Amino acid sequence: MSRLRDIPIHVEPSAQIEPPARAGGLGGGVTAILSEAAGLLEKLADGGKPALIDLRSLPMSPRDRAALQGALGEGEVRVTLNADGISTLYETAIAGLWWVEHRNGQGDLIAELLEITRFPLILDSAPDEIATSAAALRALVHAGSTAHMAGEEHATRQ
Amino acid sequence: MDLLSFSRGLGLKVAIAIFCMGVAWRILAFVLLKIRRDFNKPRESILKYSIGGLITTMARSWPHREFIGRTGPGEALGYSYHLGLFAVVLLFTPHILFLGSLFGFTWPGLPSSVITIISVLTLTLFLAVLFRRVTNPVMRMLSNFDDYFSWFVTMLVLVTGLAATAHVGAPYETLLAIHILSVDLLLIWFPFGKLMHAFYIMPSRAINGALLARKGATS
Amino acid sequence: MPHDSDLNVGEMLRRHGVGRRAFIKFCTATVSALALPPWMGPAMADQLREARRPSVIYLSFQECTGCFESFTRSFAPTIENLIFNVVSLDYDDTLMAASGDAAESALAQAMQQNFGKYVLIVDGSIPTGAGGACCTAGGRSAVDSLREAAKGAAVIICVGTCSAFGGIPFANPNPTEAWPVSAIIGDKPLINVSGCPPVPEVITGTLLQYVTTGRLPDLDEQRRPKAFFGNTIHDRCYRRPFYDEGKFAKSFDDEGARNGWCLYELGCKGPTTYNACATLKWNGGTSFPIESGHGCISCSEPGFWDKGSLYAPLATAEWGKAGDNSPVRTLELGAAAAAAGGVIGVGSAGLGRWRQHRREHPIGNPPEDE
Amino acid sequence: MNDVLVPALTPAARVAGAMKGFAQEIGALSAFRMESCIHCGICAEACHYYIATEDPQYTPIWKIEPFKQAYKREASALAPLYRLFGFKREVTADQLTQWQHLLFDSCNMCGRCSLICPMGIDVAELIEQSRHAMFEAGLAPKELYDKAAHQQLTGQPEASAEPYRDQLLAIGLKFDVPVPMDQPDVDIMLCVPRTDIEHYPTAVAALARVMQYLRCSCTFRSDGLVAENYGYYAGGKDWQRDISLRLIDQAIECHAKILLIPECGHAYTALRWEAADLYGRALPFKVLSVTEFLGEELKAGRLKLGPSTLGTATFQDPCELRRKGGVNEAPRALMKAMKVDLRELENHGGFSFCCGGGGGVLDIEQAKPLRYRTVEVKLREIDATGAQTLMTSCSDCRRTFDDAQAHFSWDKRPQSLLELVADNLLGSNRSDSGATP
Repeated sequence: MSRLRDIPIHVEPSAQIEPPARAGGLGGGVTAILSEAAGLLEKLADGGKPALIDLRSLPMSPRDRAALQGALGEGEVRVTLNADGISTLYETAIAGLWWVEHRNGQGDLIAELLEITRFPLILDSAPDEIATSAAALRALVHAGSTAHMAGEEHATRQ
Repeated sequence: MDLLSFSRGLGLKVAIAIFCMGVAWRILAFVLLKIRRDFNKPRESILKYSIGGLITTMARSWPHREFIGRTGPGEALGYSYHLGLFAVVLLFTPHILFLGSLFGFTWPGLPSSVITIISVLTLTLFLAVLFRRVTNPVMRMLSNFDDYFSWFVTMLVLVTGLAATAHVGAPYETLLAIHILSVDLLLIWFPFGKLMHAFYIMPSRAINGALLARKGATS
Repeated sequence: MPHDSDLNVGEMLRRHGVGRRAFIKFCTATVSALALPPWMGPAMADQLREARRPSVIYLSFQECTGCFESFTRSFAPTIENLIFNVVSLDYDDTLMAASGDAAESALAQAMQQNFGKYVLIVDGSIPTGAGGACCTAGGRSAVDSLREAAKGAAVIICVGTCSAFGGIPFANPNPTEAWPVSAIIGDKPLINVSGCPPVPEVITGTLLQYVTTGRLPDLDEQRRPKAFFGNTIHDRCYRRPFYDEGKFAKSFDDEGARNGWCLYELGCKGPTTYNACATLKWNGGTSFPIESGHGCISCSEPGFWDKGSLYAPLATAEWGKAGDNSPVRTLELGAAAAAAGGVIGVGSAGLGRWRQHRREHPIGNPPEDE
Repeated sequence: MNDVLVPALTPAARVAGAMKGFAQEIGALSAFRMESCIHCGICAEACHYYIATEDPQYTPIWKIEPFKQAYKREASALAPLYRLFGFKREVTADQLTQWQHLLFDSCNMCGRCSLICPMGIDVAELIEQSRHAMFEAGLAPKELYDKAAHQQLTGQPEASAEPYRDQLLAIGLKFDVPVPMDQPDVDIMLCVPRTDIEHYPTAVAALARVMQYLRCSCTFRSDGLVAENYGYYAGGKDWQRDISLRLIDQAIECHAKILLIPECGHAYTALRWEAADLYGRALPFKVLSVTEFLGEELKAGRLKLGPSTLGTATFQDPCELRRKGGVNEAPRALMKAMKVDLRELENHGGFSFCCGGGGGVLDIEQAKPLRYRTVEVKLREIDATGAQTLMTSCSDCRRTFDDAQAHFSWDKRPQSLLELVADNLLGSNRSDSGATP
């Protein structure tokens, strides 16, 4: 007896309407994003606060996204962060402009941003965690010295 | 019963009823007045001068060569906003569907973006027409409440329609309701003002043209 | 499953092995989904970690559990586990293991313990017919349960068009005399999250937005969050260029429909419907009604069920009972009115002629000897 | 005969009279016309009074505003509302007095406005109907009223030194042309404008000569000599009927088949297009203008014309004959036959400007200054053609141009088409044609 879940469901991505790409030049949207990023970068340069541009909420077709990525290029640093899914961050060819991409456990893209900062916030270890981790390390060291002793016991116990 | 359902339901029914009643009333009121018989001998046969009347009906749509110098701009202005109105009302898809739901048949329309451009143009022409009526000494002297109110009522429909498509000022449903209410107002005012000329223009030209042609006179 | 409700969110997350960075990622994704300004992501993360875990009571009345299905189907961000960590869902008769008196006492305890501070989520319309007998739980009518629960609520979030505007139970003839929550509780801050059901992310997004900011989001006149209900489907529809170019599908399977043209002529109510379907889409951004080829039926608007056929184009006259505005009806109306006008016209002409006669032969002054 | 004074009416009586006049004129057709006006003001652009003065009050449709007020308040669909709420004011005596200048001094009833109205309204006819109300209100200009009264009583618009019958016979003798008088049984009954008897005897002689040449059985009738109809000018419909009846009775009496209207514009309109309606039944004879008749004779080959010695000429189509009357081809056919080098006016044929003297305006003293301003429009146009001679086929036009010639010392004098025909009859039995004008 065929079951409900046996019915093959095949999900097709909907026909994305590709906005007419202007010959050679970047699409209108991409230029806008770049100029906004430039503005934020200039503010950061003369002492302003770091800033973020949320790419997912902007109407961008796959071709625009590729064009933006191509325009920004890639810098020296690329970080992968494993926290409830993989996130990759890399500094683009433009110093201070980071491309941040968050994916969840299933690998779906859940957020994509441009971060204008000297150092992405999420990579930073929070001050309160330092205290607890310092204590954890101290404990480890302590455990380590006893383990050293125990290690011999352990070794011997085996 | 929110505003949109009213404007499109009961409101529209009342407006159509008053419109039909008003038009029939106004036309019969003068058609049934005295008709004087002509005893003089016509110069042409009745067939010939009836055709003469039809010719006048078309011919009078364009100024004669001798007059075009003086009436050209005025008539061109009048024509263009009329054409603009017809284009917007008859070729905008939602309007076609609206009329289709009233009369049962629909026809292909123009793209909505084109209609928006036309209606903005028509809006400016409307203002130009009012400017002319107020500044032209002859028109200013002739104009009365009916001229200005009929202009206002038609203009209101155009403005509210544009506001509705531009979704500006209020939620779309309210704007659409206001637009249809202004149409209801137009339908209600129609038979009691100069808008009746829409019904009069062709028969008037035909009858007067025929009477002139009957004498072989110029028309 | 009583949670130790005095733990703040941060400690709770750590207990479940959710690191700070994962939580920042979650908040960033939520802010992006809520179309809130991106800088709010990190701010939300820090604020939430210190926030007290709000108690949430989820009461279901005359409803089909479609909204709750939607609530728990929320895909982005991975909500199911996190929401239950961020928020302490103290009562939900669908999810909770307890039932009967145990469930009721849990509810009473939750309400008493967090009096004035808990979030009351209501799902379903409130029937007042037959003294509220149409919907009772444990012998108490929906109306009484709602009134009692509302007393201690900090905010009421009405999930679904039923609780927001009465929805389908409220539709004509409304046998149970169902009412939306706002018609019964007037004195509490209230957010309507309409939709039948609402988009999952809209429910969780609104809840999170309230939990993190502690205030009501910007609401429109129908008290719906503008973040999600600020624009019409029509304004955000990817098929809008076809509407502007005048390319319309004439039937559900014609060339136009297959090419994904605008469904305006097939009764799409996108232009008069405010919701986030066209942007957030459904099933994790897979699609939404129009994208699947069916017109929007305006399920997030009040009285959407009574606005006539779902397939009558928006612009048709009457937009009311199907067949009521058929051309035949228009013709009859016009003819009857014209006849009436005709009669008045004959009267006018008669009156006109009579006055003419009086003017031609004025009584009183002797006729001049012409 | 003594002068009949225009009745001095009290304002109330004037309004009552006007309303009586308007009421008689309100009918389905005039009502439809007044309903159709959309106040676009285009008719002003056709009127030579507005063109010459740019004064908005001369807008043709404005001239019938009282008629519209009367109609809207009395017989329109919303008449009760108009009266109740005063949407349209009642016609007042002062307004009527003020409108006399618009309806008489500044309107020749030439019908040019009726050609331009985009709604097709026959404005000229509405004006003619409005004149009737002014007459009933005792506001017809004195000159027209007196002549109409006199003509209704005596058959002549004003007393003459000698009876027109004798003057006519004298012209016959002077120009040695037979002037059949009071023949009992003829095909064609003739009549002449009294203007020709007094000012242009050559035109009378020309008519007689042409008739003689064509060997027509025709006659003048001493009781129906005068072609003009001052009742038409003054707006007195009853007097217009009585004046026309004189000609009708005489034509019936001499069993005429054709009543020939001489070169006179309004006489043609009054007889050809309005007499039967006033008479109440179809006329038992045809009414032809002499130009029309000569055109037919030319086509039939009975009238043969030689080349005229006239240099270049231009032709003024009388409004009542051409634009309103429908006598279209005849004049040009005649001129072509006479090899006249015709230079058409810029506005010619059915669209020609009026000479400014028609509709009785020529006789109104107070209208003179305004008339001279408007006739300039015409004179400029005629000079622009560069033609040496101006020809026309209406004695009122002729008198207007003569009057303008005297006033402006213009270099041209109007030449009658009929006289030109009479001077160029081919193979006329009298080789020495009569004295040239």
